[in-house]
Amino acid sequence: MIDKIFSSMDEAVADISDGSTIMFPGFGNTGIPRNLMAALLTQGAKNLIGISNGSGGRDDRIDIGVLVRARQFKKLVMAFTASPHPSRATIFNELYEAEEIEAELVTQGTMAERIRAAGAGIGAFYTPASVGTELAEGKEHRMIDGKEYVLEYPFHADYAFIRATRADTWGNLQFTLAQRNFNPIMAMAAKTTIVEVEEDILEAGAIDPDHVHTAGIFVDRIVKIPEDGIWDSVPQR
Amino acid sequence: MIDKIFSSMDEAVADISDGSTIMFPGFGNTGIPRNLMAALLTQGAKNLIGISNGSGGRDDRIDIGVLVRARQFKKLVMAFTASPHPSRATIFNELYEAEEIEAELVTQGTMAERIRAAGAGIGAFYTPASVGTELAEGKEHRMIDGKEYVLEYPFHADYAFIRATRADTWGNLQFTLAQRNFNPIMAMAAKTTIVEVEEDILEAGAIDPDHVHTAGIFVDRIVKIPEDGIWDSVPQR
Amino acid sequence: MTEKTPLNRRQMAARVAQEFREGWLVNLGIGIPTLCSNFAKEVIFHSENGVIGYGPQVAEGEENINMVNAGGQHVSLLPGGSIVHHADAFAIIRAGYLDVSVLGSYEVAENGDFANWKTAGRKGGGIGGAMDLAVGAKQVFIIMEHTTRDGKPRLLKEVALPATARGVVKLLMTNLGLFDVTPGGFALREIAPGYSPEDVQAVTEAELLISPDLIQISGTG
Amino acid sequence: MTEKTPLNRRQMAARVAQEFREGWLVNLGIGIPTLCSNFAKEVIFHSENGVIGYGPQVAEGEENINMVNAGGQHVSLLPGGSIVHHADAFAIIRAGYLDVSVLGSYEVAENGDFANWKTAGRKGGGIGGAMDLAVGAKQVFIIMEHTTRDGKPRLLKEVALPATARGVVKLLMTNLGLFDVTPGGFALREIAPGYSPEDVQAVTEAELLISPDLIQISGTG
Repeated sequence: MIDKIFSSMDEAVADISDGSTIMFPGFGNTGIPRNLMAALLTQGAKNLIGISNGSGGRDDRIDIGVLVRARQFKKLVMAFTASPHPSRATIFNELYEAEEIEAELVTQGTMAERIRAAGAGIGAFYTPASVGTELAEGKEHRMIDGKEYVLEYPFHADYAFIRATRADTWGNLQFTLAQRNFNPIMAMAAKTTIVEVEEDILEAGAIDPDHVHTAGIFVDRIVKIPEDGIWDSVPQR
Repeated sequence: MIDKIFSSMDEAVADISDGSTIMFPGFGNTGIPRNLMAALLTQGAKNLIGISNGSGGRDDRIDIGVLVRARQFKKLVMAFTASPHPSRATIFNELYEAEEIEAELVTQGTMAERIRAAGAGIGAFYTPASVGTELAEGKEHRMIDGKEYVLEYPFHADYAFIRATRADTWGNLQFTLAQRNFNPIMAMAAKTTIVEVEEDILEAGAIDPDHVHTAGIFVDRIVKIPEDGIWDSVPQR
Repeated sequence: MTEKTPLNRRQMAARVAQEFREGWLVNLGIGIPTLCSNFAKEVIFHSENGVIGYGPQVAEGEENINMVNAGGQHVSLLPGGSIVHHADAFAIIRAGYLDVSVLGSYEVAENGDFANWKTAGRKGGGIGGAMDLAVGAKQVFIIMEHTTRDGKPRLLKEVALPATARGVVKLLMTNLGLFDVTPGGFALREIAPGYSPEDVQAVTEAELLISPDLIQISGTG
Repeated sequence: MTEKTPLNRRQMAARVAQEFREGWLVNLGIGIPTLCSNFAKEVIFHSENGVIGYGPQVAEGEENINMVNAGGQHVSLLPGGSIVHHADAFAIIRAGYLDVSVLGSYEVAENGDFANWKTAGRKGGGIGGAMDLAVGAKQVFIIMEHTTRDGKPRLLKEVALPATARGVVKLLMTNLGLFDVTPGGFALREIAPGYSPEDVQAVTEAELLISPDLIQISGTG
């Protein structure tokens, strides 16, 4: 009997050890696994490596910024390591300026493709992005059909935290609109994929097989977000 | 006004010139663009390069085998260049033995990934498949994290023929179950993507945006399969 | 004689939007480029988060929490729109499906280099998807103020800040004019009301080519 | 004394299916491996065409034209099944999600090499997804007849035919026995009814290790 359901966020993140690499999806305040992040804050693992588009911390809501503030990260891999303006600096920016946290800056498409490569068993790939820039310095270059590319390697992870709208007991997932973003590719790339789900968990077969966004074989743990959990809302303008 | 609808299969393939590279999806008799193939047979372009899992021709139905028989191909790229038994040889096998058609043999996952790479703007990638075999001879090898990989390049194409269940006027597509197979990745990889559609073409917005399998931006031409067109059926056992 | 009137942000965006053709797939960067969506008709907007075919920003109270564009703005999805995941969103970019990427920048060089991700003297930078967009799109258009806040030129012989991509900028819109980036350098094609080519050259480090058909930009938008 | 009774195809498949554990993701190759699905409980079957979670072959007249497994057989999709495209189907394989790939073969060598895509003297070959499955799955099991039709050994010191992959076979099932492929070579763990280890060695080129716990295979299936 396939059963991936965990009874609480705390239980689902309990075994994460210091030094783990964790992927965090989310883009523009959608598709962020806020409940699992809150549980990880309580759980307290340290020296983590995080892979995430940004570093959060721009408002009061739970996101990767709270884990940065709690000094749980040794390093973040991101597409943004500076704030748009010094006036909008976040806790990450402060710690990074002070060299209290490490960071690897990656252009977003290369980040997405490196995550995808891990989930696809690809050893490395050539992308044209970043050629001629600081980010390509020291990387292997190659001309292919008259165009220059740099060699990039996959991002593997111990865990991926996922936020989905809907799941069944096999772990098949559906996302809503822009909530999808990094979720499907991170679910494929991590050794252990942990999902927080908005709706009640369905019986296997209740999701149309043609419309599964993430196949259950990529999913290891599923937790229903409790009523008093963290729900998304539109920020005040 | 976005309008990709063509009135006939013949019109949709009319401009295909001799020497073009064309991708043909289909696997186990599902998801095969039989109507576009029939039109290409009539149209008569020669010296084509075909990219296809197999070479068809195992029964009386229209598939890539009829184009092989009509000597329209210079070369096929495939995962099968020999029949399982000499007794089950197809027209392709006969022509290939007689050196009247060229072929490139590729393991199926590498074929799929090379198609995907073209549609993803990747210059080349390292795969572990075929290491230590004839197929890897002469290819660049690389050890990555203690595992050996070979370098493979994308398959680009001038055209992809696609078979879909459902389309809207923007070209958004849906497939049914195993019909999906190579269709979405070939639609992304080709310069011009031509689709035969089973159901009446829908207004833009009629397909749930969360459940589009191939985004309309990859699709150039759509043709409804006419009532007297070629419809799939289960072969007699 | 017309008073010197630099273009405002809306006017720059409106003028660039006139360059779009029906059916184009367009990606708009954060800032002034985003405003182009207010003026463009019959194009399809692509966003790095996998949203294809988004529409205008929606009114307060009407937002769908799960529907944002690359700037994090709550937008609508037009009929015919669809969603892909982040890797496919960038597959679209790298594979050359974007007809144009419109980006903001700090500096543009006469050879088409531009620099928009890292400012001087600060640790780290904000790339987002800019390096992918810059090399993947069929054309890169830049919209930016002609000079820095303290009046220093941004149209340079060579970029001084770390480059985002090399040799890719095709069209440049500033508050003083519209420039084609040609093999010979910046070619001033249209100019802001009241300005002379000499006025523009005076605040430009690179040497400008002046189009023989130079016209004044109409202040639409 | 028991009569020498080589296993039939169903018995070989049934014995291999006993090795599967609950919840495993399993890919079955064409031929005898396909028969494992008749005996396996509580595993998930993966097919190269992107079908995840398929079930038994369906009765004539009940077929869905769009539902086939990698062998082209019309099968059902079990509740909880799902579909991915061909590139993702092989992403699953290469990324190590398959617990086991069960394949047919012409030859297996004592170092775990096997050859199943090209026969001697014929132009071309039929690989399908075998090379991807062989290097990607956590384990490779082979099911094949112990000898060729004219009685030549197929358990070899080195493969003579072009290899499909090197050093990957972990378990080998033939009509004469079940073998672990160990660093020391083929280790006969279970044997067909009526056969002695010497009988099996006599039709095997490689030198066999005989398990101290050697047992007779029960003729289930």
